[in-house]
Amino acid sequence: MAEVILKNVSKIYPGGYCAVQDISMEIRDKEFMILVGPSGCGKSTTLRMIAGLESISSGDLLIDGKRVNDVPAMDRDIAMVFQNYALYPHMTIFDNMAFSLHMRKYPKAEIKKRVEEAAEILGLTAVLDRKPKSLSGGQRQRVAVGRAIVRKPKVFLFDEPLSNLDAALRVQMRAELSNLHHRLQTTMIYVTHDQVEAMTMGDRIAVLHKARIQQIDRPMALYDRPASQFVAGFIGSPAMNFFRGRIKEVNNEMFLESDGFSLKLLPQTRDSLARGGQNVTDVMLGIRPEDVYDKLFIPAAEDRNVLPATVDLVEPMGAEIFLRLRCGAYSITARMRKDVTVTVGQDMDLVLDMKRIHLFEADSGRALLS
Amino acid sequence: MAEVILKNVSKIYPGGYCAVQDISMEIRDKEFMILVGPSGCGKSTTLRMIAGLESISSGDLLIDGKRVNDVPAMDRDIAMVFQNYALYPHMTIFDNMAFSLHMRKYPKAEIKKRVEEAAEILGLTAVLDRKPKSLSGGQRQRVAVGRAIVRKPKVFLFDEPLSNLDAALRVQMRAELSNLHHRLQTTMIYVTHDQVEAMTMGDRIAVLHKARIQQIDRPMALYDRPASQFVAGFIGSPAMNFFRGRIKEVNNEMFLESDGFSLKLLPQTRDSLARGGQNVTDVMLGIRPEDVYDKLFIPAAEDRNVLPATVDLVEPMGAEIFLRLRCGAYSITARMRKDVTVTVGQDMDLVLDMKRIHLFEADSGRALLS
Amino acid sequence: MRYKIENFIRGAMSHILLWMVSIVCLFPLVWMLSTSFKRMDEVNTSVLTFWPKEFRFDNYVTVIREAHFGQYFMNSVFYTSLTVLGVLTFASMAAFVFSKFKFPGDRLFFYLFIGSMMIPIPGAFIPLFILLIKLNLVNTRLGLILPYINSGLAFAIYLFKGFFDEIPNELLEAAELDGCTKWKVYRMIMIPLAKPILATVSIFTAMAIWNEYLLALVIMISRPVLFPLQVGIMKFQGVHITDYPHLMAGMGLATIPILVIYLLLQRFMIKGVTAGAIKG
Amino acid sequence: MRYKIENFIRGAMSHILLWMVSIVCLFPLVWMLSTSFKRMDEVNTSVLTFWPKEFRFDNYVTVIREAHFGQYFMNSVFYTSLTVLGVLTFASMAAFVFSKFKFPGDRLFFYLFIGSMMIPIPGAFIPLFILLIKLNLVNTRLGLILPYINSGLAFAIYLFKGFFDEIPNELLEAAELDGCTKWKVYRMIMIPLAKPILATVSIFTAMAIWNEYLLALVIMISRPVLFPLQVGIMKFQGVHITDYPHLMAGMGLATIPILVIYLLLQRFMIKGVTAGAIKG
Repeated sequence: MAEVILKNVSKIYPGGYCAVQDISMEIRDKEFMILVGPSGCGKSTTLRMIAGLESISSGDLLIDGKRVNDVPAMDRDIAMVFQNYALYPHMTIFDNMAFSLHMRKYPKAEIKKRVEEAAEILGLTAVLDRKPKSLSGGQRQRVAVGRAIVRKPKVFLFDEPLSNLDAALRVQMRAELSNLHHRLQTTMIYVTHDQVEAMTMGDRIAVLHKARIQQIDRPMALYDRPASQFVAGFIGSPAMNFFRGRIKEVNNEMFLESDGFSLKLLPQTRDSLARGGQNVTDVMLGIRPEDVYDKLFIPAAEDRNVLPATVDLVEPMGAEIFLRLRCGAYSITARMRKDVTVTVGQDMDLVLDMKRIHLFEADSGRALLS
Repeated sequence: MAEVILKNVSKIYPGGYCAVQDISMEIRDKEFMILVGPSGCGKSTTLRMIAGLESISSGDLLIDGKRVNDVPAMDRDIAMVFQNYALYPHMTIFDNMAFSLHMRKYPKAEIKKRVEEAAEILGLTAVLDRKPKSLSGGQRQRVAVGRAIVRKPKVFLFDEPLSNLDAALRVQMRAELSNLHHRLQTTMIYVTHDQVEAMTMGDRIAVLHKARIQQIDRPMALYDRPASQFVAGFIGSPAMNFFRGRIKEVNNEMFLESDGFSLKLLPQTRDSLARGGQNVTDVMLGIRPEDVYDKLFIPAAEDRNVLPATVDLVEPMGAEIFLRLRCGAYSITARMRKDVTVTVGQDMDLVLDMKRIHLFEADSGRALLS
Repeated sequence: MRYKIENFIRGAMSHILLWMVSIVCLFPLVWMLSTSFKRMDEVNTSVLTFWPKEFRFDNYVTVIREAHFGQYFMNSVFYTSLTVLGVLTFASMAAFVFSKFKFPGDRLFFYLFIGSMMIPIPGAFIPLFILLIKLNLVNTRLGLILPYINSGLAFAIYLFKGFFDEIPNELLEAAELDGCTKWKVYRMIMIPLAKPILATVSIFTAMAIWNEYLLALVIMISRPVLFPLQVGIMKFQGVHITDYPHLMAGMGLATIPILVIYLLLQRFMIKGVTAGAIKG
Repeated sequence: MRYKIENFIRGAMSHILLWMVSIVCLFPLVWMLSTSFKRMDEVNTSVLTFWPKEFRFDNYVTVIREAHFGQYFMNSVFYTSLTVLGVLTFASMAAFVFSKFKFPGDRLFFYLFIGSMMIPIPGAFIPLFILLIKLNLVNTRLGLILPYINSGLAFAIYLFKGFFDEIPNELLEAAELDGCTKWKVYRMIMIPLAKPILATVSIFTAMAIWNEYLLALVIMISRPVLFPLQVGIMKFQGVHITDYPHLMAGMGLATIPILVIYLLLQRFMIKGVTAGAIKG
């Protein structure tokens, strides 16, 4: 049982800079919660406040129902894995993992048992006698994790633990950490700037931007129903396409007029808009790259819903092809099947899947469809 | 006009270590050639030999038809972009870009014109007076490129230029470099360990492994028709799945028998195998993650071609979902549509698209189907 | 992290430690200044009071007027600046060769240099003096500057080499592709980059040479007109009775140029030392 | 890159430069050794021949037998080791506080320390001597060791702080989460990591103290029994005629321990110095 609850937590530095503003969230027992956002969004500061490495300027932090704002880091029963591993370079792997137990005066036999257990889980048994510098990046990361799990803490904190690893290793460690979470069944809070890590690992994801929480939800819910333009653009790769436009109603039909093209909205979009965005006229239309089609393959498309574009860049990815196209002032990314044959400079008529568009208020970025 | 031709080029270090073994390739004028491979495969050494930073132990290097083995680096009319940018920290951006022209005693007005042109192309005009350390990673990379283009060299060399940038910036710089190539129409040779960069940017790709060239071809050809198991596993993400098996012929039908399952091969596979792999019985079967299906969606699948598996890991990617499944001793990655609902631990019957399988000789890794 | 010291006791203890060490380190400076304002009789009665009964600036005036101050000062400036120049030139060139060239015996050479730092100073004096006699360089400016440069080289090479080793080879390769010869790499890349080391070596060498006393006294033994400042002001130190106020005033004045150099150069000085062993 | 020197001329020139500088740096050492094997009359006739007519080891024997060598040697060992210990302790603690704690006036304190490096050495002697008289420490061991420690502190703090600044704060934070107090962070993390600096400071301090001559002569003025080695062997240096062979043999012997320390510790020494400004 280890819930972590933040109630209106803020962090204001002496100079007046506000790193975290009025954040509230409830991290459930055994949950894998991800804090994601661009650099400077306050995600690391939030994690460091939970760890006790930064003081909390205002608000309450509760672990297991107890307010711990003033409990020193070492007494919060929390373990943390740092981005640069922060292994003790002068100690062997065994001593690195045993250090916290040693400091807490556990009996030697118990220490040995726990370290060997953790080393077993993480595949480190063979390197227990070595020093950190003789290990590969992935092994160091595992030692950092091992150092955390020997303590059997209430909560694990991860601060961008994979960002120093190369692409292939990152994919593998992602899977290992997910498996570890299933195995240990402990609350984990994980900070990253990489939306792929967030999507693939988290039970829930909190997206932070400009010191505030933008949205907290399950991965696919964030992807399908972003609450703001920021979340829509941040989650998903290649990123969502956006077009600025104005909503117009003509002959009881609703249109979105933009630079050089006009789209007829579906009746259900119109209804949804009537609920969520009355009186809003300036909007951002969002459409994901996989919902953009070549008109050749969609014969039924209405003529007026066609976007004329020119291919700027062709990126074959193997199983599919990403196209960058130019349409007036806009650059559009489209995700196409691998058997499409295109060349740079070629014209292509694009059709959007109107069932899957997103609309945001242009000024606030608030999502208008529910 | 600047072809680069390598004829049986090798690099053997004084200690006897062979970094590059008998490499021959022909890089055409205006071509964007990528050398890709895991670290230590010899790709960087090859590039450095072309640049003149390493001596050539044996073989010939021809640029523009002339043998340049013994021409010093500075006289080869080649420009190189380094992984760590290698900008001169004590000079302004202008001076960094002007340095090579300055060394070659170009008139001041000409230098100014060329640097300003390059800065314009790369969006660096505003930072010409600044020092490298005040620039972001992406800007530094652009300066390194700018330093190369002001010289209007015959050949551009790139040594993993994007590996110090973060994911989003890498995607953007990829596009910028591709556009630059279209614009400058110069021969470019680009070294990377990242197969995504190779696939998306290269006109042709040379895959290197263990100091030798494995295959040279266009990106999609490498993906669809890998010449060896190494290339098949290296190109594509998530990586191709492999199963070890034996070919058996029963009642004039051909089967692949593996641990716990048996697959009936299609007649065309059998014919192809008869041409490319007579008498081979021990094979590796390769299948890409996008060619693995849940049997529920393929009702017509033959019962005996079904692989029973258990879901180990679910990675939602937004537009699709990657599944890691366990099937006997094998771990399988499958790429599924986003609307599949699965949970960890669930059983799933898998069906392979037998039209899209690859077969490799188990010992040599040679591709058997043509 | 830079801990905030939440706890008063901890803070107080750190402060006490620091104050103690500060006082010990700074005592000579304070005593020097205090004494330089005193009168001779006040020094004899209360050497350890730090606040003079009255501040007498005339000790300084006397020193400047009576002690050929200007002449000694210019001598010191001359010796110091030429030594610094010589050390910077030879050390940076040797370090560049050690750091970026490969040649047979490179390691042996380097260790010989570093080994020469280990020779006891008095041990080095006597051979030097004899060599200088033989070369007819005793009582000449060159006879002082050459051993000065010699004494500073080894440590300077050590510092320069450590710095050059950290300059990534790609930077030199880029310069080579850009059309630089080795000499131009040295002059246009290595030296401008080595500013922090140039500053550090300058400060330490200038300090050592400016304050050097013994070698100058020996070598200029019969040419007092060539004395540097530190030797010149020693006329106030008698065999039995020392004129502390004037001596200290002279020393105070002698300290000023070195403080000025330090203040000018310290922002270029190296900020840290690394072992390359911390990452892990 | 480490250029291969393809070109013979370039190679030759580098070698000539290096040989010249080496000879200049190593001349004192070679002369000292050569002279220590000569006879007095040979020295007088040919001071600059490096190869003695015959190798006479009896100079060494005489020095060890006649010059209270063992006693002076032990004195030197005592002063040097206690000074090194004192400098390491105080400097590392002060540097830890400067590097990782935030308190009002932290920068001021640090600059005071570094500033105290700038004081001219002769200027520091006299105040010290007076202080020691007042504290009744002249002619005592403590009276020598305390100023020795004082003289080494500032530079050692500078080195330690530079190193501690490079230790990432995450390492300290990890230790804190693991249950370390600040004192344990110092003792179990900072000190073990600082091995290269401990070695470097030890070597430089030991070298300076072992070879120190002037201060010891002044402070032990009336207790020859407490002389360190470098002062002890000076009995061979007369006012008018110096017994070079015996003096050089004594100095040669005196150099051995410091060479041994250097050879033992040099592999732990810091390999490089950085300015943090190279990357770019």
